[in-house]
Amino acid sequence: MLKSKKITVDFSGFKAINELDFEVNRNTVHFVIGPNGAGKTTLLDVICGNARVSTGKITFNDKHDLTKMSENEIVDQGISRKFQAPSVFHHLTVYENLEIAMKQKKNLFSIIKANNNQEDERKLEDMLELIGLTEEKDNLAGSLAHGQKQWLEIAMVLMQEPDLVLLDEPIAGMSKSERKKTGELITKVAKERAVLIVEHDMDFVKDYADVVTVMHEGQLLFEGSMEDVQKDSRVREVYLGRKVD
Amino acid sequence: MRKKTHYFLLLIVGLVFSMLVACSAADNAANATDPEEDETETETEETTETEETSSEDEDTIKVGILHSLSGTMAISETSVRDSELLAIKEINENGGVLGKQLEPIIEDGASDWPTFAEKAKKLLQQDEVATIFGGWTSASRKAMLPVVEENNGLLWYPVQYEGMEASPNIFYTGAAPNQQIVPAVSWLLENRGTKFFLLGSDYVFPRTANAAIKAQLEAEGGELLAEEYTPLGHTDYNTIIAKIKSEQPEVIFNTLNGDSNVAFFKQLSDAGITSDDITVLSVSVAEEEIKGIGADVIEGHLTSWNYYQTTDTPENEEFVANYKAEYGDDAVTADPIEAGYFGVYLWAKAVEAAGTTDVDAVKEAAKGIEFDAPGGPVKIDGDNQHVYKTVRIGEVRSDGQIDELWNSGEPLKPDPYLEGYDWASELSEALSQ
Amino acid sequence: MQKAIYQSVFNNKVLFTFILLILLLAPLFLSDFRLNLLGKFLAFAILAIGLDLLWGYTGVLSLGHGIFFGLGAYCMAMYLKLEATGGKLPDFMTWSGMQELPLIWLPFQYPIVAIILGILLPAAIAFLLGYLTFRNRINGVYFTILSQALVLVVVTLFIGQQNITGGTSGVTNFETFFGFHVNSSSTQTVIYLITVVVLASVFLGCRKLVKGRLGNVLVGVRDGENRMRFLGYNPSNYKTFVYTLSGGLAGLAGMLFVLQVGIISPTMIGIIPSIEMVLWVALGGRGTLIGPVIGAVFVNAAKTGFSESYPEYWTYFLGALFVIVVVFLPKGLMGLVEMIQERRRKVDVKQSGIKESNIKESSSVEVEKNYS
Amino acid sequence: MTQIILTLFNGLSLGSILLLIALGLAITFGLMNVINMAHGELIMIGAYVTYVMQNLFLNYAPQQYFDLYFILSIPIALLIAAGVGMILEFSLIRFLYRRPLDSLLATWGVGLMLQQLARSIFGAPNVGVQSPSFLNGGLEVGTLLFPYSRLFIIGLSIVCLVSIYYYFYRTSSGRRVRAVMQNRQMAECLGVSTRKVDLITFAIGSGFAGVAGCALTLLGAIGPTIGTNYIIDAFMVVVVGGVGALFGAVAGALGIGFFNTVFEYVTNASLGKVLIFLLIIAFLQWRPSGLVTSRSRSLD
Repeated sequence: MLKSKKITVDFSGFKAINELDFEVNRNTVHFVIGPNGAGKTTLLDVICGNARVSTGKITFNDKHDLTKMSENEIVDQGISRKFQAPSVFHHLTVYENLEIAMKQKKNLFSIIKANNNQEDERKLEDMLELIGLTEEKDNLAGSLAHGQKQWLEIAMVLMQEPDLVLLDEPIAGMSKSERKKTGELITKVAKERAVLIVEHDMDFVKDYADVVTVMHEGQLLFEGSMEDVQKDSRVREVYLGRKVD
Repeated sequence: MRKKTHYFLLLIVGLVFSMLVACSAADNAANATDPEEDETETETEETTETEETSSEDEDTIKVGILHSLSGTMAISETSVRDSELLAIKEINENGGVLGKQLEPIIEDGASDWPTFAEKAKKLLQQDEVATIFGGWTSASRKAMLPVVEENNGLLWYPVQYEGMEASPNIFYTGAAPNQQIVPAVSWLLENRGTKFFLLGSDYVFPRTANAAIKAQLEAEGGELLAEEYTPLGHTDYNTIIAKIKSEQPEVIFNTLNGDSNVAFFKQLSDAGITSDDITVLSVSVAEEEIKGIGADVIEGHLTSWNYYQTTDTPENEEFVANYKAEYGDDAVTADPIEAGYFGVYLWAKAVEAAGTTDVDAVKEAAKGIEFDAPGGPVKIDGDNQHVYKTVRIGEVRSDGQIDELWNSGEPLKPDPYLEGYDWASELSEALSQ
Repeated sequence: MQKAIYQSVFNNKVLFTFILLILLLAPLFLSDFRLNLLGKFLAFAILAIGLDLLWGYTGVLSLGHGIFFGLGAYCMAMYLKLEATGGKLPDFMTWSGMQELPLIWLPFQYPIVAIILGILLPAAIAFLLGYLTFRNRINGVYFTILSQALVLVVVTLFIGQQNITGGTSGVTNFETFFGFHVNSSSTQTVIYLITVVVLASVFLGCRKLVKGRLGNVLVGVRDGENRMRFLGYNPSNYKTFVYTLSGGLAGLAGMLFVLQVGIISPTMIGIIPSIEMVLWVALGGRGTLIGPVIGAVFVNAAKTGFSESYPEYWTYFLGALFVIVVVFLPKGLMGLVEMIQERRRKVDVKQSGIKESNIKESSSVEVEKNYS
Repeated sequence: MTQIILTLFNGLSLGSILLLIALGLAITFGLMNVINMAHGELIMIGAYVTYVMQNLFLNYAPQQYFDLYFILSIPIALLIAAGVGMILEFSLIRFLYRRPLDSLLATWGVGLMLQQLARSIFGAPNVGVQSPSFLNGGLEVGTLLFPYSRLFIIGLSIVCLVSIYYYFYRTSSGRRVRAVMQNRQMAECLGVSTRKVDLITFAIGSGFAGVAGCALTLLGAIGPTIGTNYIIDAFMVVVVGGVGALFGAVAGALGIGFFNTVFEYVTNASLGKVLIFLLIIAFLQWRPSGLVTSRSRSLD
């Protein structure tokens, strides 16, 4: 559903991504791994509009060119992203955080008139249930523990009911049990949509990946299942002598 | 965390308290009797003591003094307040007015015109003062005008201004245009040259003054080379000076205001133009401003006023001595300071003549009242409530004082609408409609 | 949690009704002069609410609200002046050699048009400026500095165009308003009451706005503008909207100001008044609606009080107030009240034995995080 | 032809004044992201230092050494303004890092108090400073006259620029400053005392305001409100130049100086101001973050 054609991202001379061809399919959990500086986060940035390509094209559902759209238009197309550092709104309650994230018309006048119907209420309650924050729903998001913030943010991404979810290191800073819970959440989510995840934790990748892409120096090095990746010699070479954290 | 909160709380309580004190002090000043504020600190009681006496008090007459004591105009206006207070003190020492002591109530106009209106209202309505001495800028006068007319109060305004006004409730003790600008232009045409360059700050006085000057130049054979305005507070005169150089005027008629004068004269002198090359005549630069400009760069240039510290009258000798005794040896006197000073005396004489402080009676009695002011004899013109004054053109000396080059010989009748000049007929006709 | 506290204390309907009642009854126990002052402060409060929507809720600091205030005020003043001169040229125009009424004065012969323009004109200019700056994602700090430069430019322009605006003297000396004598005590009382009613409606209207989802979205824009983009919002639209709204409110405040004070001049719209407006909001408490109202009345009452008794020290005091409020009390007086509330809560919580960590954490986050 | 040269020179001269007053800001605002509205009052301090030095020399030094007062004033103004800046940083600014808008408001309050303090000490009226005799007159080239005071200011701004450049890019202490400003945590890990660096950097920025104040006594009024006349122009320079870039500040100052002179010459001073502002707005449509920008990937 998402295709990139020969995209290049240039940070004042440094090519973070170099003529990358890349594809994400429906209903898959797609991991992107690679050493630091391989261009993983930049790839997510380009897809969601946070960075601009200098050449190339990214199409979504075969029709829209994302490189020409602003961030919020890309979200409208059904792509939403979770950033590396949790960035929930500390001065809003958990419930309000979800409420503004919810799929709805997000232009000014609809927001002024906005009022939850029963359907919306149900969705919000369900989501709270899913991430286990029902009790905290009227607390300020700033008061949550780190792991809870991560979930809240994942929940905010899901509230947008996107077709493609972009996650940047979703389990960073989580305990083992929290990781497991997150992994299960991801699997569940991927039943209806595609999930593209940048992750360093190889065990996590092994447990939940459908497809793994290995990036290196802004280019696609290898793509396949986790087992294939582990067998591939080039991948080893890239990682050799480097710590995989 | 807990400790911090305590600290905050303490701070705020202190803050709120000081506010309350301030507010209640204000209320005290305004004779408000609010039971809640009876436990005000003794300190505030003391400071407002002088203002606490009620308006029914038999022994004193309240007069308001309303100048900017803060903000940009404070520079000029505080010294006028000082001279008015000096006059009040002298009058009180000589037995007061109608046997009563004058009690000044001082308010701050804060260089903000709506504040002038507000404070004038306060003085007239709350304090019920017999008259107000105050204002400097035309804007502050215009702001007070509806208030004094509405409340039938009195205002004595001490500064030269652009004319075109004669409110029944204002006495104008500064120069009207025909007592400063018109004679200066005639004198310059006769003595210094006919090619004029008009330079002013971009506001009411310079623009109106220059409109009149242009008409006068045309009538009296002068040549207008250019007319330039700079925003108030402008600091870079390079470009203006470049224009001056290319126009090569003989005379620059300068209506710049405030700080801009300093920048202009310094940069003019840097550009190698001295008073020998081009004469600059200023109408807003007096002794006080020269201190800030530096006498070295303005030496030899001219000014036009009704009074200088050097003006040779016995009254002035005494005035300057008293002023210095009161406010220090460094203090200098200047035209508006003198106008503020004799304004108080004119009012006092009018009240004595009327036998009451009633505004209408005082106005009636004031017609034709004369006084020997430091700058020479002055007389109130009954027609327009301006003052007959002597015009004096002076040259700045190296010590910052001004030497008189020429004077009009006798006090000139004020003519705020320039009705006595043919060339200004169009201007005054438009107004008399 | 804090929201809940606000709701219990400050959005209390009883309290609101009580304050409104006192304000409505003020003419009975205040002298004309004091009532006039209070009316002026309340007009300022309207502006403060608008400014707070922009700064407290949306995180955009404008140091140029004097302009919008001034535009509204000038619109009203032009009408009043034309009514006072009875259709003749205002005096300052004749001196400046104008032969007939300039085109831009013509619409202001009609009071209704003047009132509508008094709101629309500032709003339109705010919209234009907001659109141009926010669209380009000009950094918040840049916007603030630009807004200040704008003040300088507009004041210069107003002073320079003496034949149209009256220059430094501004526009003053009015007589009637809808045929009523504008300075008479009864007219002033009516205008005061109108001000109170307008303030109350503005307050309620804005409260409805910020209590709804819009309020949350604005806070989102304030705290994480980019994050909002990735939730599918276009923050510049929201910023422009709030800027426009607050510009309109400032214009409204300006009109009420002129009616009560009887003069508008460029000093009232300059840099210093514009920054003082920000202080009203900061002192009262940004991000609350009642805070700016309290702040506006409080600061101006203090200013009047102080400058009546100690004019020389007002500047020191004003400066110190700025420093203290910004550094130690970023949430203003409302934050103080909140702090007291919270302390009381803490005690309650301890007693009932529920773990305290949440609240503690939330308050520490509050202190660290800020609105800049 | 002479007109063109003169306009160019005037533009350069105005630009150099703007640069001199904006240099300090480029450091405090550009590097530290502190909006110091009291910058104007630091300029005022520099100006009053010159005034005090002049009086000291008038009263205590032999007549023939009088001109030296001005030369001596420059380093002393630098030190005193830097000292005031340090006090300011220590007592106030350090609470406000990462809160740029709050720093703006708080320092505005400080500025007000400093102004009133100057009024209390030196009185409300302007004070006069006599230019040193070696700066009187000007350099004559054909029919053109370039005032020495203007040339001096151009020279002074170049000296200041070079020394700032040298400090930040050629000394180890300057490198530390840049390291802290670029990555605070990392620098801290490497053992750089960020508190000390903040303090020093702010002091340097303030010190150059003092130097600017000293130079301004050659041109205009010295009074409590001297700073307010310049502060907004100075901020405009930094905004146009781009935050955090010395080169940007230079380009911004010269650009604004030049266009301002041209506009003023062609129209008049009031309109020139308006045109400059419109030009800046238009410019920011094209380069929203100023002339020189650095791209970063972080999300706010």
